[in-house]
Amino acid sequence: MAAFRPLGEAVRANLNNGDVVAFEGFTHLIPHAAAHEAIRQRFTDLTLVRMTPDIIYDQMIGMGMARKLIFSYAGNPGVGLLRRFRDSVENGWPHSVELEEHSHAAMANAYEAGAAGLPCAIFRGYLGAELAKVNKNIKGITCPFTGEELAAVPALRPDVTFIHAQKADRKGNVLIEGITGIQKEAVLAAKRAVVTVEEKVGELDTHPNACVLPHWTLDAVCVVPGGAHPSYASGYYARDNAAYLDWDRIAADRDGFLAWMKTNVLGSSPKAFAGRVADLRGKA
Amino acid sequence: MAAFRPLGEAVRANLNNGDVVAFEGFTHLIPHAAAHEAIRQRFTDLTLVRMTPDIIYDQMIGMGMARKLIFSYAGNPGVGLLRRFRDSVENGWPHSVELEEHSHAAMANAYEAGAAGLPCAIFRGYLGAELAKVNKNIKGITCPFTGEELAAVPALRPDVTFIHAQKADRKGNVLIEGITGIQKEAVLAAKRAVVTVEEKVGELDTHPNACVLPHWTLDAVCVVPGGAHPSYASGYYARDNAAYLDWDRIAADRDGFLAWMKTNVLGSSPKAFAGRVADLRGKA
Amino acid sequence: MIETGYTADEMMTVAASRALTSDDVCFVGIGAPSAACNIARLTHAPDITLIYESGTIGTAPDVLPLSIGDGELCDTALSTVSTPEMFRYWLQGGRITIGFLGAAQLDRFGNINTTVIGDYRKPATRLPGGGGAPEIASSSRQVYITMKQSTRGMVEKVDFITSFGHGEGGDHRQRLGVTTKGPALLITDLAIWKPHPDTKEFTVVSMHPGVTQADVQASCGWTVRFADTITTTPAPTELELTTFRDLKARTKAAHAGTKRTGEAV
Amino acid sequence: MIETGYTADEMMTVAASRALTSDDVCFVGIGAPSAACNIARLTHAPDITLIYESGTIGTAPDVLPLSIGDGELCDTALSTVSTPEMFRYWLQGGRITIGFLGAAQLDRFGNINTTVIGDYRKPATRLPGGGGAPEIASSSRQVYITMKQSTRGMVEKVDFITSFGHGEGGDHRQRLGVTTKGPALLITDLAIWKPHPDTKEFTVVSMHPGVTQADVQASCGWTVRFADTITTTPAPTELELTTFRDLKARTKAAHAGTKRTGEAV
Repeated sequence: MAAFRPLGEAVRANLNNGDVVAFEGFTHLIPHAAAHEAIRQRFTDLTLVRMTPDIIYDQMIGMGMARKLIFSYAGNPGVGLLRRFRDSVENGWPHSVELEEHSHAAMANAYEAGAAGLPCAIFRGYLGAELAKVNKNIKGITCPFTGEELAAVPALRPDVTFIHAQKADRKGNVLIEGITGIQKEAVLAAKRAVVTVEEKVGELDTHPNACVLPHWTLDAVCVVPGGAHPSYASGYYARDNAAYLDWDRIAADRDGFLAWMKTNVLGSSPKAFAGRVADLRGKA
Repeated sequence: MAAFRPLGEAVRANLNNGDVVAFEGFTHLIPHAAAHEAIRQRFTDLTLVRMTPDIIYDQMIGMGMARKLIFSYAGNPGVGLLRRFRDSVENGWPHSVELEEHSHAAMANAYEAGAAGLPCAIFRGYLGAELAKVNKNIKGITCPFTGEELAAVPALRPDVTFIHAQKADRKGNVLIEGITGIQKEAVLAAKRAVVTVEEKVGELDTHPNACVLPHWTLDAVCVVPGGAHPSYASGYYARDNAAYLDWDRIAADRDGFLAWMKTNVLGSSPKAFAGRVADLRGKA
Repeated sequence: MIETGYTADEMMTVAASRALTSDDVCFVGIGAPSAACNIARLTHAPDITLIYESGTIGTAPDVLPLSIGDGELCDTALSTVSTPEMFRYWLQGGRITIGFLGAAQLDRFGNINTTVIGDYRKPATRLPGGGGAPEIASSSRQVYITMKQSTRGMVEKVDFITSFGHGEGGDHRQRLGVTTKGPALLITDLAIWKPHPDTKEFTVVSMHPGVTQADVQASCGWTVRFADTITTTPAPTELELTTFRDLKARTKAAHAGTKRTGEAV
Repeated sequence: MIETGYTADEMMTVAASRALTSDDVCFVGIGAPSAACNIARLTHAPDITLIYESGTIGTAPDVLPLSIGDGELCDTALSTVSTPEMFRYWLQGGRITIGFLGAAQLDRFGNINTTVIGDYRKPATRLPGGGGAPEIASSSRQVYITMKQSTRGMVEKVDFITSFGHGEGGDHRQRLGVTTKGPALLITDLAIWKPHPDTKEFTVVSMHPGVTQADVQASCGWTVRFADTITTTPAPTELELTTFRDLKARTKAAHAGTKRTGEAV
């Protein structure tokens, strides 16, 4: 049952050291505020799950919080590579992270299977692709009707999923609009779910077939205006492209990275996000 | 590529004797006009697929057009049993129809697998249920990760699917709103697809995440106002509940049924549907 | 019927409604289950989540739907999803606390038949079939059943197990790998039944006012087991009756308002 | 650059755009593929359907997206679907006529590496990974690839097969049970390549104006095979160039308009 709570409290109540956790989003609605709160609370030994690890996972890996990464594309969207992720994989700084690497199709199907309560997903994938050789969680399964060999991957069932969405109504029902990505599945696949939203409204007032998460599927809803910055929230504010370019420079150097994290994350709070999007409103 | 065509022509071009055909709809948006056109064109030897066979399949079975029925719930919604279906199964009139019977979960998963291009669907189903004993298309499959035994059914891949929807834009992109049921999957699973719509509009003008079928997934779009009568089209007209009650009486008797079909289907045309919903508009 | 009186059907539906709470997420079958769920929502369980298999989540109809896909269900729902999503994320995903089913035939272990009377290949009566029920029965955390008693309906052995209850009783569900609780409550027009903790046989735990053990047995096709202590079901309250009757009146008015066109179905 | 001139990048992108038609349903990678697809849409293929893996179907952006999930893609799309639906119904469902990919490393058989330079467990450079590409490569009816030539990028053997092309050539795809056509076209900044009908080795069939066979070989890490008859790629037309440059100018203006806030990412 969703309760409106301050973000710090919601993260503390729902995330634990050692958890399998997904901070999901597909370019749109990336839960930066929730991730920064998790960084501030200094969780360790996390298994980070995400189709498209970007800046927030680069930050968590750089801060030494991750034990393992389950992913399909680790990049700074529109910019290039993730430098903290690379430093961990290539040089073991601050430590090595175990990689379970998939394709997008596999991850999408695995979240879907998790939401659907199944132990695994089947799909036509990885044909000739070498990931199947380096990931023991990619297996074959035979169609009992045609004999076709299909790929199988285990369902993703995070201990907790964090997402950002546009709005919640007074009961805590949440609306996601636009590029909805994998967020609904990531929430329904998880044991616990926390959603940050741009605003709380009386009624969602949307299309009958819109993407809505009923309040009873969520453990906490936190109102954090701007909480997706520097990604965007359709209908609220535009993407801060410059910040993505900046990240490439900030993350290039270990000391510079740590200094930046200290100032902008460890020494900051969820309230800071509203100010960060002030100039981006009206451009969404 | 969707072309706007008269219904008679679209049915003639896309349906053949012996085809596996789905006229889908889940109480809402039942494609009555398309089914009546198929009856007028006297197709035979059809394998009829539908989760919820109702009046239109009762009519086709009674007219001797069906060789086989793949289904999960055959009833007159809100009224009771289907009398022509019963007469075929219980008494072989006008002839017996082969039954491949599933649960809703199995059919929904099988259409989904068809739309997804897979040969089969897996789900947790039929546990302890006797349908698994009388339907050879229900098999077991073992999860390669947990060892759990799951149910598997072949994907549904109709030769042609007919559905009714609210509207098409000028390119033939189609919008379905409200209770969307299994229609999107039934269309995408089929080799060919024909959609009847209430109206043609300039732009669909809807929510970004609404249920839309792009024109290039469809073989024909036919404008047939009232084409779902006596079912309803949300936003256009209400359900004609009296007609469902009437059907129970009409279908009770073989001669009465045939006489009614002659007058109201064989001797009628798609144009008649607009008049049938005239009094039901504004009540949707 | 006198003003303070009520019918057996009203007693049954009201008793069923009382088993539901605001925390429940209920997968609703049409007919008596639908009426019971909506009475609960309009009385003591305003926050109950009602889900119909047509895809409507969190629906709050002002009138009772005639079918599981009525427009009213969508118009008042929080959200309406596709059929595959309904059966995958919401039912199979384990989100349903109570699957509420009716039955054509029922046995003492809560096995339900809605497929055929007689042999499957050569039935005396071909019924509609399972629809969503086989997986509602296995995937809902628990199952409530409601039906009018009759020796034709409550039988020693169902002709066909459409929806598995407790099978042959005892730990039969667990032996098949089913992890949900199964039939946990049966509400008839005469009594309230619960499965025996060990044998899982439905046992009468409460009888409606004025009903005798002989009445219950006379309209049941198996030898009825009665609990050591049997309570009397409280009669419908004024509020419960009024709520149900108003709901029925609104429903009748709404559906009568659908004017006949006469020409075709 | 003089007014009638053009860059090698412009030639590459324009040449790639010409391979697309109004009947195509194209799964678009970011970068050069995205530019080529949008030039096609704005010139000779107005009815082409562009799909980005973020879920946007039939999108018609006025400016080029910086990422595959930009708001512009959704705002101009016919419909935006969830990620599982995108990969299941649209890609795996066989609806994509052309998967348009870029590559970090490519071999002569169209095998693509975007995972690692060096050993997978101990890479010299860790790249982003496959994303959607492994299944775009196997489920699209055919695959077009576009990349700038370099001996680092076009290699004898890729370090890791992220996305399978023609494997070791010949009927390797069929032997693995892959029923789609695979890489059917490679457009570089110097030439247009097509797989040999039997060996499936990429073969130069057209060179861009002013490019020599020596140029093509100098920037390719394998021994290049040239077709018996090699045509010269027509230079970009005025319309093609103007369209591309206007698109780039609009893109630059739009993205510059996203004001820096400076405080945090």
